[in-house]
Amino acid sequence: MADEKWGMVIDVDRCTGCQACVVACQSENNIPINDEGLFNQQRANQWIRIERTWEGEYPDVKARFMPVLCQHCDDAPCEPVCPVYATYHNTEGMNVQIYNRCIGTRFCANNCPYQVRFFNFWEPEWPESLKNQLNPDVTVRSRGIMEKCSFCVQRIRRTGRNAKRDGTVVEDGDRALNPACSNACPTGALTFGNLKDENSAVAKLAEKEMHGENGRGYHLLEEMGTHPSVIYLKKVDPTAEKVTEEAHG
Amino acid sequence: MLARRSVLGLFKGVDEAADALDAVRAGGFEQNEYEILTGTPYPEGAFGEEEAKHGLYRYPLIGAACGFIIGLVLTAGTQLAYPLVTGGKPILSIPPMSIIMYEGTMLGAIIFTVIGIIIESRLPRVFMGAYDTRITEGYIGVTVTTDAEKVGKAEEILTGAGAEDIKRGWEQTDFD
Amino acid sequence: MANEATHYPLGHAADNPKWTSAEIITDDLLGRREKASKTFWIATSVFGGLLALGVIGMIMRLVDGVSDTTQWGYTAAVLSFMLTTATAAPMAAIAPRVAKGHWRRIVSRPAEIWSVAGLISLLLFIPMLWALPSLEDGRRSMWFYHPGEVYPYSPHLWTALAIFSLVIVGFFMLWVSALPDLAAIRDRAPLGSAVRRRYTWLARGWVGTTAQWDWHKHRLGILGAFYFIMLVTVHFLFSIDFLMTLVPGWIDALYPATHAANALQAGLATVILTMFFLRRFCGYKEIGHDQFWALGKLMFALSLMWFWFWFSSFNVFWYGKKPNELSVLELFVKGPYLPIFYLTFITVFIVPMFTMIWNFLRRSVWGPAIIAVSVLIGTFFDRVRIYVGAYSVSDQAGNHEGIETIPPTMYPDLADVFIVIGAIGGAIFMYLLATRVVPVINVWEQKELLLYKLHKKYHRTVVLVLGKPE
Amino acid sequence: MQEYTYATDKELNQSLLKDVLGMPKWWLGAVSFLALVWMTGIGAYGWELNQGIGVLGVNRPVYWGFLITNFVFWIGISHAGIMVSAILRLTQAEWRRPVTRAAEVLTLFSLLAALSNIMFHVGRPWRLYWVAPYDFERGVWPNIRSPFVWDPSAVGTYLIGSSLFVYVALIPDLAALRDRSSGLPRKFYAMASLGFRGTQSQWKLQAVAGILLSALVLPVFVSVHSIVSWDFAVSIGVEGWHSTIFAPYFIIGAIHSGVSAVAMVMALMVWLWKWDKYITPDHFDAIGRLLIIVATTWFFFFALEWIFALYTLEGPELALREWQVFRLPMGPLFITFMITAYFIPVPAWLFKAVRRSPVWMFWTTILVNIGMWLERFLIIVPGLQRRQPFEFEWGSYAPSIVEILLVASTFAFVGMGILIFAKIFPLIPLFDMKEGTRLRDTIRVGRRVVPASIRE
Repeated sequence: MADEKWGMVIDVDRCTGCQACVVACQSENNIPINDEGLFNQQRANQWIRIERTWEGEYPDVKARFMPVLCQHCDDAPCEPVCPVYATYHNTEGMNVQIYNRCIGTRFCANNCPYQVRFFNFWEPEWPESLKNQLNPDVTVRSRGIMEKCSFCVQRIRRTGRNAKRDGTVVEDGDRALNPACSNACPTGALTFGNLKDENSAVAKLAEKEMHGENGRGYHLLEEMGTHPSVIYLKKVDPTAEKVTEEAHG
Repeated sequence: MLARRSVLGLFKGVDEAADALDAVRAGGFEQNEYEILTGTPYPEGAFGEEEAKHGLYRYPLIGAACGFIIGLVLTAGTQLAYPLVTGGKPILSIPPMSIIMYEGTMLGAIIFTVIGIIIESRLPRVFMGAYDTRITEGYIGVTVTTDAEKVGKAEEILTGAGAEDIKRGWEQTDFD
Repeated sequence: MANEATHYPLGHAADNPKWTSAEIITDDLLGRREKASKTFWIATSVFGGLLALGVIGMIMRLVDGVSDTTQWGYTAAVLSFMLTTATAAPMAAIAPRVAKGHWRRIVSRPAEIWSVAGLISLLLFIPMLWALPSLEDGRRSMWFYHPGEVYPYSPHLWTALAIFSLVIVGFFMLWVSALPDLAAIRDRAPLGSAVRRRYTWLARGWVGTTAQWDWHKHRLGILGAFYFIMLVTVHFLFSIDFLMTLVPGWIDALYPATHAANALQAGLATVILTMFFLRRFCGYKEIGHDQFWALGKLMFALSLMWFWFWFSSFNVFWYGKKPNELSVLELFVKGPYLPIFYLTFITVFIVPMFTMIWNFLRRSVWGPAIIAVSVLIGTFFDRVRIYVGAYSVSDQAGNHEGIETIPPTMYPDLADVFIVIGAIGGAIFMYLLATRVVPVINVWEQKELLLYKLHKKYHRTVVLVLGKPE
Repeated sequence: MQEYTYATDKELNQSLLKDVLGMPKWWLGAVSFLALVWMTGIGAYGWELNQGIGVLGVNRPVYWGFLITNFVFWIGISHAGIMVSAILRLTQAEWRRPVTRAAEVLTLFSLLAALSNIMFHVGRPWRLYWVAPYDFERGVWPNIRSPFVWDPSAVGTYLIGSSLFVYVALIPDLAALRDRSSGLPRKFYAMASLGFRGTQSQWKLQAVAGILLSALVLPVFVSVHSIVSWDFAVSIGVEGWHSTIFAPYFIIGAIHSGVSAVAMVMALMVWLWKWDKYITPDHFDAIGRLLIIVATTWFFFFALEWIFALYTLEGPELALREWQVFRLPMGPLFITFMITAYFIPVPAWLFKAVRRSPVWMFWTTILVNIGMWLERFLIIVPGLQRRQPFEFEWGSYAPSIVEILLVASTFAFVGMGILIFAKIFPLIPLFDMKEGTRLRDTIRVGRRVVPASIRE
């Protein structure tokens, strides 16, 4: 058993809905450009997306934003339904997708309550100018297979390798370790780290907000019993209950 | 494999065939030497023939056992040989295993049953022996398969019993 | 080759070879009915005593009051056991009658008589009406009741109506099916005797005109269908309103159907056991291997069905792993009632399947009888497991998410034991009394069989010829 | 009450083998037309393989569409065939004789059609064999916890079982064909009939096999559709799928649509091959009565499913149901489904005249199958469109031309298969019919002659 359990804390209170995380994720993970056509076909791939909800009645309407990415559930509904083990739970608490094992039944996508699994309906394409921008550490997924947020596993692996090479340890909050989204977030709403080591920022936050008194922490769709590795912190202002209620669905 | 000859008498009615069968029996032929050929099943014993014995019920049981074991080995084996955790389910998940073992059991039972039917009804049969296509037109055939020298006697008996037609054929003993 | 078949002296199948004419059948069966043995009366009084014991138990229970639902688990369990066995038993007469199976004729009456035990269910049901917690506490209800509404469609009203009409239909069906026999008894009784007067009243001027027989046939068909529908309805309503709504988070769309399916199995077991007693102790040797064979096959199919229904629910819950579903599994299967669950699983599924798969056991008399006992025991404990478990859940109010705390195993107290014994004994008591009123073997169906079932020579063998009117 | 046709064996042979040894005029035209439709579908599949799943109408979040609907539909149809023939064999119902084989053949081809839907559906069909446990050297195994591994095991068992079932019952008729045909066909039939001669022991085994295989196939048939239903029921991700009732509900629905399909095929047999002498109004009457019971049981389970959907009182569930019933485009489809699957056929079947008329039975059963196809669609797609919980993920779905062609091709394939089968083998079991003529009898009760049948 590895001594990592990667997790994330998302502070909805800090999210401004700027979509920087979305863009960062697209460029980091070689996600095809979601052009208008793909959106019209409802086949856009966004490993992380911003859910926007309107709160209140006109004229005093507030927009609420909530980044939604793969929750890396401990009891992930998407895993057991794959006939070929193309997705499973690895020892570091991550829900991983094996691209070249996938046969594209799309069962996992149906069974994901958070809808964070994406299917490659077409062969991915990039304009000529962007060909050299592709990340060499990330597979370009061919058509007919599923893909999803990997917590930027390539970054985790790289830092791990380097640390082993230099005989150091991967320290918490290392920008080389953090996934692209959390690095890109201007307000630092996304905190990433190892939930297993108590003095990591993410573990402290999780402990304080989930178990401390008047903590703001909750999981998305808790009643599904999926036990996600991603923790959300609800807004602090007193009118925020509605948002979290909506988030609960 | 000593070569045997077989002779066939064709009869129109059930009762004639039954009489002919009695005559054949009276003629001192063994039970394994005469048979009744019909184009359709008749109620058992309609010709006063001996009850047909068969051991078909063994086969599905053997098959079920084999299928169950194969199912068990496949389900348990694959999970242990490739122990990936999915959705927090145990490595040996009983409900899914039971489903596949069930299918294996039924498959084994069915396949073995069919094999059993084919073996027990002495098929496939390469040498038809004395046979007539009119049997599938409602005629009833009484065939005697015996050593070459006794065939004549059998033929006389059948003609004596008023066979419409007599056919001769040759064949080997059955495969057993 | 439409040659007329003729009687052939051969005791094929079950029927009494002596039964060659209608008169003989009537004399034989009704004659046997008229002289009741001493042991019969002893047995009757014993079971009557048990019924009295049950009444005592019920009084003890009522003294404690109806406010505490958890006390009524065992009463609910035995009530549903009644609905599952005695009340479902007549299906063994109705279904083959629809399918026109000739073998049924001798078992149809023993099965139908069980409908009189519905009276016990009715008596048991009345206190349950008050024991059931009201919907005001925000308990979920299939009637979509919202607290504070003036709302006539309460579970109490509808379930009560359903059970009541089920019992009525049962009695009526028994009476209609017995009419010709009642008339026969009337005609055998000496003029002016009390028996004659009673049965003249019961037989309602039945003389057996074609019109009457026609009416009879259609009424039987309609009543049978109606009885089946009411049975399913009762199981549907009872298993939701008096069981499922008590367990927060238990959303199992299949369970009402499972409840009814179990009832078919247990009802069949009841009939098999009845047949066995009639044959073994009451000298009705005519109930023969054919009947046990046919019902044994049915029992095999139904035990497979039990597993299938159970697994359909279990697999979905086990795989889904939603918290509320896991808590339901924890309560009924994994948790405090695990041993009882194992017992049920073995006696209701494993044992019947692995025995009834053998033809020689199906054809025997002992085989199906033993299986019937095993199934009845298993079904009883299954009901205990579900109902006692459900009634012991205390936090029905408000939350629909799931059970907060799994309650511990509830053991019966003296009153519970009395009620259980009394209910079962009372049902048998009713049955025994009923056999004094209507003949326990269906005389007219036996006479009818005389016309349609016979043996004839077919060339060198003897075959059975079964007539199929319309 | 059965009307009797006391045909001699000779007449039976002639009339039943006429179209096997010869060829009806319409046959070539019909088969080539169906083949054309089928090939069009295959062409569309080629396009899909070349371009990717994108050419289908499925999208995110509606990942499953017409093809899975069609898969469930054909699995459902495949159920009645074996069920009808097996149950009728076990209950020794005399009227089964002319219809059993047609029903079984329907099962075979609809199963193949269902499997082809999976080929059409998955993203990388050329990797589909990865579902099988074959990879011993690398030790990479399928995940037996997935319903998509239960499916092949069950459907495979069912396919093998039912084909063997058909073959065993076919052997005596192959022998009859061997005796009638000549030349190359004769060689084929002689080979296939394994030298069957019709000795009494062979016939006895034939009878035992009928019972034994029926008893073995029935439990498989129950398991197959239960497992198919669990493809949906075990998943908590989709609103309205996660219901315990799915297994029995799918089974009874499958029987409903399947028995209707059998009745439809019977009507076609009367119409195409003019076999009204063997498939009489009594047969339609009997299957009509059966259908009333089946349909009503199905309706009971349908009601249960709905009652419990509302019983949950959960926002998403209620929103889904509202979407299914009251909104375009699902609403009209739902109404059509209810009317065609139950509210037109069942009241119609209550009339003896309707039950006894092949034409009426043909059209009513067609309606049932339209309704049942829509039922599957309404179970699968609206749930996937997920009105909840993330409002930004509502989906819509419209089938693409490719999907429509593929669906059409499966129907053409089944029709073609049955026609070709009927050209090579007798679609009405010869020896069974002959036995029927022998086991018919009558009992005279007073002035009335009651039809009777001989039991051993």
